[in-house]
Amino acid sequence: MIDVLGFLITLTTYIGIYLVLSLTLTLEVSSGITNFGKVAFYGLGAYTGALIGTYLPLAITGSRASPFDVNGIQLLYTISKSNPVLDLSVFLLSLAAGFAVSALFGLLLTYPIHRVGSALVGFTLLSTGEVLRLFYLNTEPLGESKGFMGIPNPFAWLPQARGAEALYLIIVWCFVGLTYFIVSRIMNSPLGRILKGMRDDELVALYAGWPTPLIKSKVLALTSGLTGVAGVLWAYYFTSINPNMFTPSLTFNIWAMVILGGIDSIVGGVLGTVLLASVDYAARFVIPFIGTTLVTPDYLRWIIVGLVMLVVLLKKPEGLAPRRGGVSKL
Amino acid sequence: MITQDLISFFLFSLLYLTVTIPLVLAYRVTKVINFTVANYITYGAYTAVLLDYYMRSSFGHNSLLLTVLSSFAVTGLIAVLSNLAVFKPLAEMRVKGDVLMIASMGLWIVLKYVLYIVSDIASSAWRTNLVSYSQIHYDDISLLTVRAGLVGVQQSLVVFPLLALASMLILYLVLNATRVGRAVLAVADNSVLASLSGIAVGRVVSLTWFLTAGLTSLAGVMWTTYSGAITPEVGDSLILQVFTIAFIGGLSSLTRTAAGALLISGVENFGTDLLSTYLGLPTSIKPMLTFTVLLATLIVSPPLGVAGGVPYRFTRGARR
Amino acid sequence: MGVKLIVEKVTKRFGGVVALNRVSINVPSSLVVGLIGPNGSGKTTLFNVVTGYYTPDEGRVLIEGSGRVVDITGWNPNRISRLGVARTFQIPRLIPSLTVLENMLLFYDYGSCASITCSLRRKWVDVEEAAVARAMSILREFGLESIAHKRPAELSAGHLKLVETLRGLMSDAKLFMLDEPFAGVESWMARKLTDTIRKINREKGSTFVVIEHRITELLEGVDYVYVLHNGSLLAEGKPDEAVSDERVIKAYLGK
Amino acid sequence: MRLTPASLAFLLIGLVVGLPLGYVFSTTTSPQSTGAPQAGQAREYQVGFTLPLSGELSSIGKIWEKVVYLALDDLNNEVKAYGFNVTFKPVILDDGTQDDKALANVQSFAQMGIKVVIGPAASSQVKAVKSFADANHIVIISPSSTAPTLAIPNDFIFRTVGSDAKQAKALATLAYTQGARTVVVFHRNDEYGNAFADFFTRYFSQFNNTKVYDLPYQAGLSDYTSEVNALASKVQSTGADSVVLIAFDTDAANILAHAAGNSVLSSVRWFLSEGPHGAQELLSPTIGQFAQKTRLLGTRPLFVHNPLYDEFAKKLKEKYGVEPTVFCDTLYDAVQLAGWAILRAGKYDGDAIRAALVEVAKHYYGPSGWTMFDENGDKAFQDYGVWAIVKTDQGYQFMDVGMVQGDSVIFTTTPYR
Repeated sequence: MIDVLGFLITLTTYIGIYLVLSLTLTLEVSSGITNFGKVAFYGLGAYTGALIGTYLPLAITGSRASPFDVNGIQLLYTISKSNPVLDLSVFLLSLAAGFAVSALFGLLLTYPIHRVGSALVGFTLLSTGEVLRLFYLNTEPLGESKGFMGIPNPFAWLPQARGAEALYLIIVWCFVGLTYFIVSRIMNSPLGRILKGMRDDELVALYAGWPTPLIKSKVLALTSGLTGVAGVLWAYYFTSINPNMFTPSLTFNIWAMVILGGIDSIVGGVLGTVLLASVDYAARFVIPFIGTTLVTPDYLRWIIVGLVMLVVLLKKPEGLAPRRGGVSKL
Repeated sequence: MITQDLISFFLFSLLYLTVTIPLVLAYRVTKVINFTVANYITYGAYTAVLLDYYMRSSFGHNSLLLTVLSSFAVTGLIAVLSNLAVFKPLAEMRVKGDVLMIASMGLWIVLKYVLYIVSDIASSAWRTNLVSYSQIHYDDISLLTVRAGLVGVQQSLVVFPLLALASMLILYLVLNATRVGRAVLAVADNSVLASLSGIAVGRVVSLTWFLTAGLTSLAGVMWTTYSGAITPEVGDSLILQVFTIAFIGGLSSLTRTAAGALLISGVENFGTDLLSTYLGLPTSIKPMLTFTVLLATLIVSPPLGVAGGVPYRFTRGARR
Repeated sequence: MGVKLIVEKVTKRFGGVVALNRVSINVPSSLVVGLIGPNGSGKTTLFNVVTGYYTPDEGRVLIEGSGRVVDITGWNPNRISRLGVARTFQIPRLIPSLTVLENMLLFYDYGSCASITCSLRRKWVDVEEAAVARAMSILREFGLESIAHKRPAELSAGHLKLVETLRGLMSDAKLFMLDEPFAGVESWMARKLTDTIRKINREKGSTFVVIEHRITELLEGVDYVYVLHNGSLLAEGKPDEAVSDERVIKAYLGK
Repeated sequence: MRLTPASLAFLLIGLVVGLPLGYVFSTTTSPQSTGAPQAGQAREYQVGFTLPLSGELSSIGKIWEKVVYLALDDLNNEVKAYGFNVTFKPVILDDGTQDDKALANVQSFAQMGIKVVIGPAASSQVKAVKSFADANHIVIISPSSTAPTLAIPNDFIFRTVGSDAKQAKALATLAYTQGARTVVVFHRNDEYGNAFADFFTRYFSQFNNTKVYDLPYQAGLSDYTSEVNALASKVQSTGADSVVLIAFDTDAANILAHAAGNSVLSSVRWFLSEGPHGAQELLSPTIGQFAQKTRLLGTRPLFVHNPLYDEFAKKLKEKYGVEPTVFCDTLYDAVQLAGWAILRAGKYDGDAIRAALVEVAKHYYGPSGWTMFDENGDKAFQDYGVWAIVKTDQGYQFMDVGMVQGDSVIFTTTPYR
């Protein structure tokens, strides 16, 4: 028997986390920030969350165990199962810290890239992501290649696994709602129009009196912070992270979702995300029963994603659900 | 180990030059920040791999000349087709440079995984592992080295200078000695003016795609004589360095690009070794060195014009 | 009410090329001034220096209005724009994805209402209403109501130039710097543009600096003319004087 | 109402989610499913596999897939011979050697009602699925995860291979008995390489007069020139007599090819871990000659001269035309153990199967030897063989040339003259 409820919970959790990424990317793209380094901020958030989620409970309970030892990992499991207050407060603290750290990083990064055009911005952010990954890989307190394990699930103390999953889903979707609110309010405001102007012709926006690099850095700080929170949510959902989870292919995936739906429409981005994430997850229930394995399904999947991106750009640049009307909504 | 570092510095400089000079020229003509450069390198290398397997199993030997010609043709054709299918229609829609770049990203993904599937199928058909292939030896190069009295010299030491030189020579001759080449240069300088003076810009752009992609694929062929394991990741792994070099050159100046190639190659080969030997840093900081150079370039001398940035200064008040 | 523009011995070099060589001009308030010269004489570079695109290598740029003198050398373009300096471009630059109305609104000073917090709290509604009313009244005043909801791609070159000029009014510009306003514009539209410039100049007292590349098509009724050649100021004076200056004729006709 | 893009897209999503659900419903609720046994019908059990068919470990993943089919054929024949009216059916998913995909795979297995999952390959992937598996009582049997940090008792993770700690000891013994005294450990900077190197250092330092220097390199690059140059500098400055290389296949081939062109590195001995064993790239003339020159040796988990292993290798070659690479034997045994444990448990339930698995493993002996688990659910007894690259008439070939027994190494053939 197929477990429909479990299927839906898992699927919607993945979709929720991806939605935060694609919504923030939509805002970035509509402000002219070609963020090819989405994974940098995501990973930073995840690592911040993991750092707090493992070191802090061990420190509070007065244990000297390292979070990378078997002892420490087992202790973390025990704490998360027995101490709901500590478990939840560590999680909430991580969310806040993930936002702060990623936002600050986004703000700092705007300095080197403020004067160059979008191609260089994209490329610089792309390499930033890779450099951060190498940083995690070579930093001992971050677990080097081992990464973190035993990040406490905030609802691990619940007796049934299903209950914990459902509660986590609710948290993820509350945050999706918040992100949607922020992104749509900004995009449908005079600021949204300024951002659009910046994207199309930054010089004109500058001559219109707007300090575009400053606005850009504020937007990037906000979206990076939100992306960082998505990273925290990911880390606590996964309960173990390591540097190799944060490769550029994640960024390209999000880009594909956003392009599919329409490059500057919120609804489009949401649709693209839901569509692609659903196909990805649901495909697991079909692929094993097809029977042939000569062509790796993952390769085929990427080819289709790439082709869909190209077709959308060529034939329907506004995507599945284009943004309707002007910006001004009175 | 200064000699080893010198050798790798020399080889990598040549490799980077072979990729970045055509890249910059292509950008000046096509205005596409082109991710598929990675594919050109990989397809060059994999044409060599497939050909090597076929030649070895059918004839027992393999030739560099044949490999170079087929790599050039295959890659050049792919580039021309991708221009016709993607970049030309997009350019006619007058989209921004960003969209061209994103499209090239999509195309890069497609081409990358097509190659994976091709090498998987070839591997299972020929019952061998082509997804990770051993270093290739070219018999005509062995012959050449023996004739020249260089017995025991690694093939890469011969092939790298040979192909890099050939690439530069072809580029120089085509651009300066032929009419169509001069047309390419004219379009690179100013495409509007060029079209006004009666140059068929469309054909020149197609030719540029063919030529630059073909020349880039030589880097892939060079790679097959150097690396111990050829994988479909070859091109992707060079992207960071290649674009850093191109950005140092501002995507316009060929001399600055060449200087950038030497700089990055030097930083990577000497820098990594020095830091590892004297400061005990791990060699994995190599990409960080490249990235530092990129950041320094962005802060000290941002390539303003071509990259489309705005003139904004964070310093306050009047300044000279 | 217009402002006075003072450019003092400005020099701008690009590599070894001297694009502007100790250029000094002094545009009195509320005049329409022409800036002429052959291709490559430094007209647009001068605009770029005044509006903050480039920082001059030497010299100063000053704006004098309401009895105050402000040294704007090295300021960022957005700050100079907020001071009341509006410019247009040789090839009109409007935001393609925004309508004419929205393009106008982009130049309105929303102040703190353009901040992220204000957007989240939707505190901008009143200001937006005022801005739209203002933009519509400007468009109406110049008979452009009908194109308010069109996108730039649907407009003629003349309309683009017109909108580009008018959007300066959204930010209360006191100094307009127009880069070849008549290039590629049909003659009836050119007349309309001239009328518009005159009207703004008359009613608001704004100062205009207008680049014109062809000496013969110089704007009717320009009050004063500066002639640039090879980055230096060649001549200045009343239009007919300047045009008949033999150095100017030489610069235009021969080597 | 006209069809808006939004409603169109929702329709699409509905189809995308609904179709596979419907499909699986129809297949899993059909009589042959894991549900109630039907008279006369063979009862079918599904076993989940999450294999690295793409990504970094794809070259061995492709061979593993064949091993899975071989093992299931053997298992099904065997249980039939015992008179059980059951068949085992594989459900194979690719995880791209990525952690998040491994978890998503295990989650979808759980939702399909599958209680036993074989794989994932890498330790980081096992870590990623551990929390979910423990919470949902899914038995995970990894044939190749060797990270010591996963040696946790009372969980749902089993490993049919010994931890790297044991192999590190074997490699240290091999290196020492071969005369190595000052070694540079050149290893992947990842979970596998770092843990292996740590243990190697620990054991090798216990011998007299030994010195160990540690040099990690970034894994996953497509070239290792500067890394090899740094290694040469290190060997020269420390006066090392041997290099210990802890690597996978592609990186090892690359490193050895560059080392072959380096005079310093060609004049020291080389000792390798099990990762590169079986990789075709290592049989190129460049590396083959280098191996002869440096008398290259490696260890790998293997019970040398185990007739079951030879039989397994022969069958694999006959049926699928491939040579078994590293961890093929442990994968084969993982499949067998899973099958017998399901039968012994009597019901398809995670807890029951876990308990049964421990018992079954005590009495099973396969290509990888005796499979008994220790208290952490890892293989309790692991033997290690010594491999070399030898020159034959068909070019260079891998050969198992001996075994490590406690503190000594027994050679069955002399690989290098």
